[in-house]
Amino acid sequence: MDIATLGGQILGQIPLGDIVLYLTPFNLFMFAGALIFTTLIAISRTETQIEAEFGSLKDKKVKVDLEEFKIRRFLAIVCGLATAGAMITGDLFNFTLFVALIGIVNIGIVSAVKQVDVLNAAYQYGLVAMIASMPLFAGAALILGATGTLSLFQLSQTVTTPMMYFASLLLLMGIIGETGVAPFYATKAEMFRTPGSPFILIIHLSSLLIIIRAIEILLIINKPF
Amino acid sequence: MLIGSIGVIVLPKPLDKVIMFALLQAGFIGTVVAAKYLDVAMAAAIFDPIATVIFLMAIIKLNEIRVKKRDLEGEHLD
Amino acid sequence: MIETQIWFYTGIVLLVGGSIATAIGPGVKDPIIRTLNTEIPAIGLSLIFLTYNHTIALLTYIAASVIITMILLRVVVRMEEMGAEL
Amino acid sequence: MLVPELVPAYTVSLFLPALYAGLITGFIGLLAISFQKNDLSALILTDIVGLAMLVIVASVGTDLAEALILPGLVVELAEIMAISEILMSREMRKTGKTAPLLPFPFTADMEIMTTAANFIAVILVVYGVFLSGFTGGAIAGGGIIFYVISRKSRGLPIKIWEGIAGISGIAWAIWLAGFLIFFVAPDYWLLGLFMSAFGILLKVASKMGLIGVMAREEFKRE
Amino acid sequence: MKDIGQIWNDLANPKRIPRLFSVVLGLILIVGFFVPMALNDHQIYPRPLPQEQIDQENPLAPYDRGGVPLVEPGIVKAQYPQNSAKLGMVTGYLSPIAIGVKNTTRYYGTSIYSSPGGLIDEILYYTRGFDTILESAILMMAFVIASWVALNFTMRRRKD
Repeated sequence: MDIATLGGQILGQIPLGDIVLYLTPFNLFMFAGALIFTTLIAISRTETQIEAEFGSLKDKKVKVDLEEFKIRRFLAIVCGLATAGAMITGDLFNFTLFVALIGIVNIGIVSAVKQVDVLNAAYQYGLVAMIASMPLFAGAALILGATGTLSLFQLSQTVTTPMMYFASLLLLMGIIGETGVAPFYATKAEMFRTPGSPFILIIHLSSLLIIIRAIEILLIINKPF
Repeated sequence: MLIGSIGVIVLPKPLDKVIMFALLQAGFIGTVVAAKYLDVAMAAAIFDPIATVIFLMAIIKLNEIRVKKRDLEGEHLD
Repeated sequence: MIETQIWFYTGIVLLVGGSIATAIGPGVKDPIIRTLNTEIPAIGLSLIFLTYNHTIALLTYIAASVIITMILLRVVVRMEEMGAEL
Repeated sequence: MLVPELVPAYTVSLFLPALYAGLITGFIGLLAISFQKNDLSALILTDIVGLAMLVIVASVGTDLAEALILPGLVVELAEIMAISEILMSREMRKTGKTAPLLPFPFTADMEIMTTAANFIAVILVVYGVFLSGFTGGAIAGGGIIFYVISRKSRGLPIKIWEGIAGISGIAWAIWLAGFLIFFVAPDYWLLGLFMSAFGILLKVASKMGLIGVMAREEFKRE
Repeated sequence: MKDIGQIWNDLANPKRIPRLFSVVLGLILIVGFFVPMALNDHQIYPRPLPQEQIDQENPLAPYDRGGVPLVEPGIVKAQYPQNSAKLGMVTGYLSPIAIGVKNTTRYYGTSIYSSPGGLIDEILYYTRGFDTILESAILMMAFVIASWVALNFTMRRRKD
């Protein structure tokens, strides 16, 4: 499928050697959204969360101390930038690397907390992310093997073979694992219990945007219509 | 090399496994030399003892921990 | 040509056999034995790299696998030290 | 005829066996993970799944495939590092023990640690600097690790730790500048090449050194 | 038949998720055996037959791609040659030490091409340099996470 039918007219390209970033209105919108959200996070402060204590009437305050706040803000900014980059990249392998970066940063954002349950969820999510990096890279490699190119512009013009369907299935599986959407959502739901809401929100936003972008890329590769 | 790999799989004791592992690596270095890439063989030859040493340290430490634990449990039972 | 094929199929045998051994081999309940068993498919993978002449990747892999092994063993020892029930 | 127009037929014939070997290996690893109750074993088994990924990438057999193996390898290394650390911190929280109480006095006197350490480390670091780039970084880092492990256990002050981490951050910036030179001023490509190569070398090697410090505190606490 | 709510409840346990994911992925890998697959031989960046260059006793094997250092570019089949003005120059470049090594011995081609210059450096730093940025960023993030956790929890440095 032609790139222009999905995203609109191509507004411009940023050629960096073989990796060409391109901008269409659709991608530009998501790119700007991710960037704006990242700036909001960079200047905002975390909230204090109040947990009800079981068996008594007291509440327990869960605070984020300064050191923890700094590192989590740093990781959240990186996550936002990676999301923004994944929106406009025009190269398949580049996209998979962006997704892997988002996966590892997501683990990092929640790794600093002290609740055992959350750490457990982060560890399980990490395992899924590690397993998922296998179909992610293998899918990209299979598409390279089947077509001899990784550029989305070239891929949008080739004939689709069964091998490419299989490769995109793998790719989809990898993206699902790295971003943790349904039905593998439980690990992330547990992770949302950590204090410090703006940083948790970026995890959510990044996985949403990545899924949209992944569907666009899969449509470009597979040309179902 | 194949003997080494079978040995690593079959032998249950970690220390025996390390010896077989060294054999496996020796076979691998031989193959690299047969392919005439001497620099790769050199790097492999330097890294192999490092891997072996790390394995040995881990195994010795694990053994000590386990022995100590068993002693503690033994005192508990008496 | 015939010798590259020998390396290639030896590599595949080591890779598949080694991963089976890591999964269900004798004594793999002990994590350190499992870690030692992962070295076999690693050597198999190195042989496949060698067949394709990916020598720079091979060089990097040899160095990186030592580091990965060390990280894994650190976890194993630490877990044993704490007596963690997993 | 240095570089052929097409991929040689021999390489094409190797593609299917390698691919199937990768799929089988991945399948075995995944099945083993799914039957695994033990979290630590699952972590070790993901290593196998990572190997399957590398085989599939390598099976394409072009120079590009080789260039793609290196990111895959690095991602694997990075994720194992981060996740193992999380596993340890989780277990420490669960058991409620703290680190300084735990360490187990341990001394292992090995001949190779006292006599050969400097020699091997120097060889590896010099060779790594000659290689440059990721490969060199990993090799020099391996040398540093070995050197660090074989020394006496002494805690690294946190200031120095952060200093070394800062150096690697600066090296990353050097590499970025090198990359930009390639596109902003293509005529200075040689400068860009050297900045990239040594920036990455510094960055990877310094990080590996710090991993070595972590491991030393594990193995040689007295 | 199991209640569907029961299944959702099972899914909510984080410990089950990696197992479930690996089962699903394993099934998909099985599908791979029934899909016809073949390597397309029109690849970018092709390489010669394995062992060909080393058998010709080429001191630069297996990465000899032609070119004269600083003068003539090597052979690179890139995706977008128009985007890289100095394509092939990095491939052809050899550092002075590398030239020395090349004249001494025949078996050190890998080291020569891993030192600054060479095809892999060209791909990693120039034509696909953006990949390497991300790759090193991933390593850096993982290290930041690991060292932060280590300093604060597992090694307990900050409290001392």
